[in-house]
Amino acid sequence: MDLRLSPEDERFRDEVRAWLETRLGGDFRDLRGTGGPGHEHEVVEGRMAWERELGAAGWIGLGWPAPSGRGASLWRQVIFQEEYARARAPGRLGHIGEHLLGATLAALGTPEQKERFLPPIARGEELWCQGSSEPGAGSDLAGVTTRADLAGDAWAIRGQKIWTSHAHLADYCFVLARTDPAERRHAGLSYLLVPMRQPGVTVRPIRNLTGSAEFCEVFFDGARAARENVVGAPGEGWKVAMATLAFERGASTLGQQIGFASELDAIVAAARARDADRDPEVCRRIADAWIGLRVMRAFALRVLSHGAQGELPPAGLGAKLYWSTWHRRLGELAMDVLGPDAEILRAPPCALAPLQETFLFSRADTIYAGSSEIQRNIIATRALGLPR
Amino acid sequence: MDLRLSPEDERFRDEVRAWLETRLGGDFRDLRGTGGPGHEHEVVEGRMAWERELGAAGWIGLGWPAPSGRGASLWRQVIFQEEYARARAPGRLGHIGEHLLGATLAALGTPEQKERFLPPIARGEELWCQGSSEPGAGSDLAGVTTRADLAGDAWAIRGQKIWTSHAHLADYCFVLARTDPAERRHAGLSYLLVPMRQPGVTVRPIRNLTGSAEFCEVFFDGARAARENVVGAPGEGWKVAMATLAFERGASTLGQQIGFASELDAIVAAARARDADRDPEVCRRIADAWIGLRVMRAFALRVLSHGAQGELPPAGLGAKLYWSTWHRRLGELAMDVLGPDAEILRAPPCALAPLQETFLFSRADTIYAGSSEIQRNIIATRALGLPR
Amino acid sequence: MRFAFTDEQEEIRRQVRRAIADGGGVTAARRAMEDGAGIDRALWRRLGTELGLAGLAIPDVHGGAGLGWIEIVAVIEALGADLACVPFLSSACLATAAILEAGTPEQHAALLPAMARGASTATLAWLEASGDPSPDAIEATAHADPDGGFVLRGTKRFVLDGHSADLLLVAVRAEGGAVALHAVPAATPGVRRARLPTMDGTRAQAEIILEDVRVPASSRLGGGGWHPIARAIAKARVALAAEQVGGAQACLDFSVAYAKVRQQFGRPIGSFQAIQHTLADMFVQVETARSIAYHAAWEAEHAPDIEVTSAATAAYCADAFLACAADAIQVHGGIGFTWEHDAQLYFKRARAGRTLLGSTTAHRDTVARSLGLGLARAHTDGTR
Amino acid sequence: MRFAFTDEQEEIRRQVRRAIADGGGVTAARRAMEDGAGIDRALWRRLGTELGLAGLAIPDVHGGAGLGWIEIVAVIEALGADLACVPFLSSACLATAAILEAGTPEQHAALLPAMARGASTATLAWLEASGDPSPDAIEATAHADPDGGFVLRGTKRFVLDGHSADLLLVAVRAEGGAVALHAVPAATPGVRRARLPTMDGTRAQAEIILEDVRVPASSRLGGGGWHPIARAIAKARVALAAEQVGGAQACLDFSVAYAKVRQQFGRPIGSFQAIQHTLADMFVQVETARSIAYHAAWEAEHAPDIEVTSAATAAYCADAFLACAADAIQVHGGIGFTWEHDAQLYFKRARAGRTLLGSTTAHRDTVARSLGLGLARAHTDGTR
Repeated sequence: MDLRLSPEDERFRDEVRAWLETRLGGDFRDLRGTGGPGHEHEVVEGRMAWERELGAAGWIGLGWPAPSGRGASLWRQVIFQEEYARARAPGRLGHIGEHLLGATLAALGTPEQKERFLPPIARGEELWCQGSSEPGAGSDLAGVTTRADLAGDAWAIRGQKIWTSHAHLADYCFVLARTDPAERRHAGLSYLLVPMRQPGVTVRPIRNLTGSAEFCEVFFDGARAARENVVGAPGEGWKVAMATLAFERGASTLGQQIGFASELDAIVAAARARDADRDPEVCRRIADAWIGLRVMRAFALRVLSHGAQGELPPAGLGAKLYWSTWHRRLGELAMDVLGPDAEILRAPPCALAPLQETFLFSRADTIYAGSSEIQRNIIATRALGLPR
Repeated sequence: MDLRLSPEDERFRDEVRAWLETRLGGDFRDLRGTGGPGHEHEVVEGRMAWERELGAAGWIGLGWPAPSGRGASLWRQVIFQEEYARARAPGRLGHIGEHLLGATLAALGTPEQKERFLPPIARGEELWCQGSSEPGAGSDLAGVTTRADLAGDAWAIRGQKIWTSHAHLADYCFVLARTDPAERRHAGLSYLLVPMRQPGVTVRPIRNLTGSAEFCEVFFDGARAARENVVGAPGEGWKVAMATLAFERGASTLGQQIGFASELDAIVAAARARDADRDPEVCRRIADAWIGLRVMRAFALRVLSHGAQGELPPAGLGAKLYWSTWHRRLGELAMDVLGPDAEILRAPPCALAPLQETFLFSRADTIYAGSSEIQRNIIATRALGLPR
Repeated sequence: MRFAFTDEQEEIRRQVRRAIADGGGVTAARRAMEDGAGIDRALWRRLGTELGLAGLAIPDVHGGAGLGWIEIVAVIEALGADLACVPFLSSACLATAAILEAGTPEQHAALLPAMARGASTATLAWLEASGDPSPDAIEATAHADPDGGFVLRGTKRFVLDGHSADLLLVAVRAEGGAVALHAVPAATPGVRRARLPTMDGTRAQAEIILEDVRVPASSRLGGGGWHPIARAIAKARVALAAEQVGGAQACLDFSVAYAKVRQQFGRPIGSFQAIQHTLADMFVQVETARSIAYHAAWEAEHAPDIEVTSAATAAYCADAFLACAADAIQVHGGIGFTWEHDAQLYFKRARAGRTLLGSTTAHRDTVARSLGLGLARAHTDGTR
Repeated sequence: MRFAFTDEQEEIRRQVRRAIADGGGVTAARRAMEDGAGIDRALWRRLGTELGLAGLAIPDVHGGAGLGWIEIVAVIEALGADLACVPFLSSACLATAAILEAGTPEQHAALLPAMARGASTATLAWLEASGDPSPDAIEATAHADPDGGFVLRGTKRFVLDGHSADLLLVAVRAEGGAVALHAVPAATPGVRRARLPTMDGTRAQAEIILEDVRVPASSRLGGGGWHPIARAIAKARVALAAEQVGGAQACLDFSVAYAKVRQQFGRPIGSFQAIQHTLADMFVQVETARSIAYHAAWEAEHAPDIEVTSAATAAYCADAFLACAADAIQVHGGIGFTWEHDAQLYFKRARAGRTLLGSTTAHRDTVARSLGLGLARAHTDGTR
């Protein structure tokens, strides 16, 4: 057991930190702390420019092999994420393209697909969104009803996707669609790469309980995708989609924890400012939250350490359930620390202070990207081998 | 809404109280506080004599119609239970005969069965036990495999029952057995009244985690029950067993709460004696326990008030889940109040102080008489009408 | 012994439910929230004046219905179920109880008739910046004026419906350090008020600044002291608890309904044990909360001291509502998290309940003190 | 960066597991509990002496294996899985760390070799009647004797394996109010000890009464002070946490195994979502607890100050084990509640962990103080 990074990795950390300091001290100064879950609507133009800045400096696709990426080790990816979060650099608009679609293509794409799609992602020039969930198929992806029919050289897509982040900004969407209507459930699905800027694509933002619009609905009404832009074989979309889901648990988790830590810092500060820390119960709840952060960090390091030597271990299946539950409880703690002022907004009807935002938005954490119920199902069957 | 009792009922309360004071001041003095869940092994001979004393005074079968009972109203039954508990009168050995079998026979028995079995129960002379669960059918009563075959004028019973309280003392057992092996699950079961003191019945106590033996296993190996001693029609035992289960939620719940209150009093006293009440978190957990007791009382009154006008309302389905969860938490609170002394016994290997007993035994509360999981299933389907 | 509403009480509830439904139900509450009014005046005209809710607990000699806290609870449960944006809790419960408890017969006669008609609403302004519900936290003052009246100074916060009430009942620290209550028309010179935007947009709060507000001697309700105010607050906490029961029941109802129709994995989600057990836990919370709230209503009407009952009930029902509202979102999944779905309105209403009329923590501490536990803290007559 | 045991460490674990299994596993622990010995001497001979666990963390110059806290954690997790009744936590972790932290090189040479051989066991006697783990609670005293030695007086309680240890390390209040640690052979005149019967019969505790116990000057370990003792306790808490991980994993394992075979309603109970979700929650607790325990082991070996790490780890792992043990009983239903089933042994062991080596509440308070929260209380050098 050795929890130290190598001197070379530490030098890499210095390099990342220096770059972020410089760039976020200049033109992009105002972007610090913007974006991220619950804040995706903020300073979108500036953050798109920032994506290109990241791309030009070679920070996107760090772990991809050359030529698109730098082939960096998992620990260097972690270091980048940590420093990125520590610098309060803006929430990534390119996350889905880089970490979901990019990772999926790198593993399962054709050489032509990699050549066409990875470089613009790595340059921060093309943004992606994810077309998986549907109104009738939230947790149940196999229930997808969006249809794609081959008409000449292109797939014609008809259906509706929901809970799609960045759909109004994205250039492309990866869409899970039913290409063989004769098959049911997991069979007959395909994983298509669909341009968003074309007739037949309509995006409608969904306002969430914080008052802002984090997610969108996307309506496909005869939108086209080139015949060759299917990942994996037609009819094997389920397998590809499951691979994409697996990439959701990656190096970004340690960066996320740095964001959590700064939320906890704000709670500690509020507790001290309001004398709420004279109450031992409040102090212990804060201590529990802090312990939870330590747990998350140790857990992530342990899982990633195994992952660096091959497959992610089954323990990793518990990460989402743990952090989402922790974060929801953190939001409740924040409100209790604020006392009756927890109720008072900055402005009507829903200008939320950051801790209020944490409280409200954290209710989504146990729902999106596989609800807590689904997470437990997955653990029970995959990690524990319990019968269905 | 009127939460007062009538003056006549209050006089009845005085009568009960006076009787208990007198009798528990005399020969039965040493029985105070003995018996009850977790303590069923205590002073058994004395408590059997006490049962006869209760019977002679007409306190058993209070709600049954004459001649076996007094036809007392539900509220008078509640009053009796409350005063009984308040006087710390001994845990009832006759509970199963009176409240489960008696109530079942009163509703579904033949005139001959009532005449044969109710009077000795009411006199406190015959004790009953319950043969429902089996090693392979704990929560799943329909999975019963004990067989009863008609051989001439009697049923011959073969099989094993488990979690049977008082089996080593009981004169009779009501046994759910499969009388039609061709039928499966709920069909083909019968509800038989089986004498315990006969060849072919073996009782083995089960030691539980408190070190005492609360429950027994009962082995039937060709034991006999008279042909006519089946309640309901042969093959309709499931319906009868379900009726018996329903009687488990009755007037005794308010008496039980008085026992809970005295456990809470002991915790309050321990907290003060150990200065544990200087910790606001401990104080609030005690306050929550006290609030829970108030909730239970209001809940029971409300449910019984509806019950007094006919059927128990669906709300009543939540009672077991609530009190068992509350009680389990009370045990945990007790341990935390005791600090490191919670660990120290009166004597090895398992002489437990009362609060330790509460802690350990309360783990059974969420398991026996329908586990918490089963309770939630029942609420979901019966009270909320959710699909199976 | 009868633990149920009478037929008459059930009939009032039915009328209230019908009036709310006619007025648009939760949709009307959403409108009142989104248009920033914070009060549904049309609905209050119907409920308060025409159905007599404004004067439900006001004696009939003053033009009210002459009913009591059992009817208050019966009615407010129905209001809570649809999040009705009306000043029932602030005016018909809290302020009415305060005037009845603290005021003289003459003051009753002067203040209550207009309230009973629904022509005037009132509220109690007692909390200040700390939000501490105890009388020790009252810093606003009343100083005797040479002309025989008083001058009020200070800032009140978290005042329910404080932006719209016509009459403010202001708790102040009077001569000698005792607490006193003054009835101050909101239009009195020196009274400045600002609506505080709230996360729960269906219930308004305000800050009230008293800048040398001159009031006549008769504005002081009764002989002063904290006890009548405490009793009024305790009764209002019981009403709030019952309102929360209504909200929790609504969360359970729409969640059960959704679970029966929403399909995932080819089955209604209500057939999955995880969802069933969540809904079963909600059911137990709703039914237990209802039981303690009804019981407390009876005590509010009949028991000499309800401080502990009220605190216990308030803590329990606030928690039950919040748990049910949170579970309702989880059961609904993504859709429950949207602005358009009503689940968020209940969730925010429930969240606000953790501190409204005192925090649930303060309530538990009240219970703990009553058990003789060591949290000794003076909560007697509020005198400094 | 490598967050895993080395092959050598895994090999030690395998040997330990094999030795425990050969010795009867949990059945042996049950026997040690039921026969009242509270220690499985045969197993300790095998583990402590033959496999070298007694001296695992003792430097090789003193006859030990010269390994450290990462190996301690690797090994004790295996001991915890089978509830092995051996004085590893008390002697090889707690007392060994205390001697190493507090003693001089001469004292190391005098005390450690016998312990490394397994010929002698030791324990730390630091808690007293209050059970308060802070140094402020130490009332036992050491007074200088005219002949150059000391006289010890006082009563120690909750002493792990205190009935069987050959050497007692007794924390006392010395001259000037500072805390000091004395190494006292249990056979010293004036030392009376009584085994305290414990609910967790697999782990013994004792009360130790010191009646004018005369000890030489050399019995005082090093220069005195609370810090070395605190560091030893902190390291032992990490070991205990890892032991609890082993116990929690065992609870999960036998519960999963049972859920796969036990049939109800015609299906294995492990196919019911309610059981699946309970087991999934146990899985997350086990894996998270293991992660923080391993991380703490590394810190115990490499970090300059581990008080907060250790407190955080101890609180988390104790809770995780208790939750898993309680859930194990619930998953098993009636059978899990019987004396014969092992679930109760784990449940009682886990319960004891809430206060062993300091309560989980005290641990949380330690963490809170480290965050600058207002629970200010002197926890510095223990000097009065």
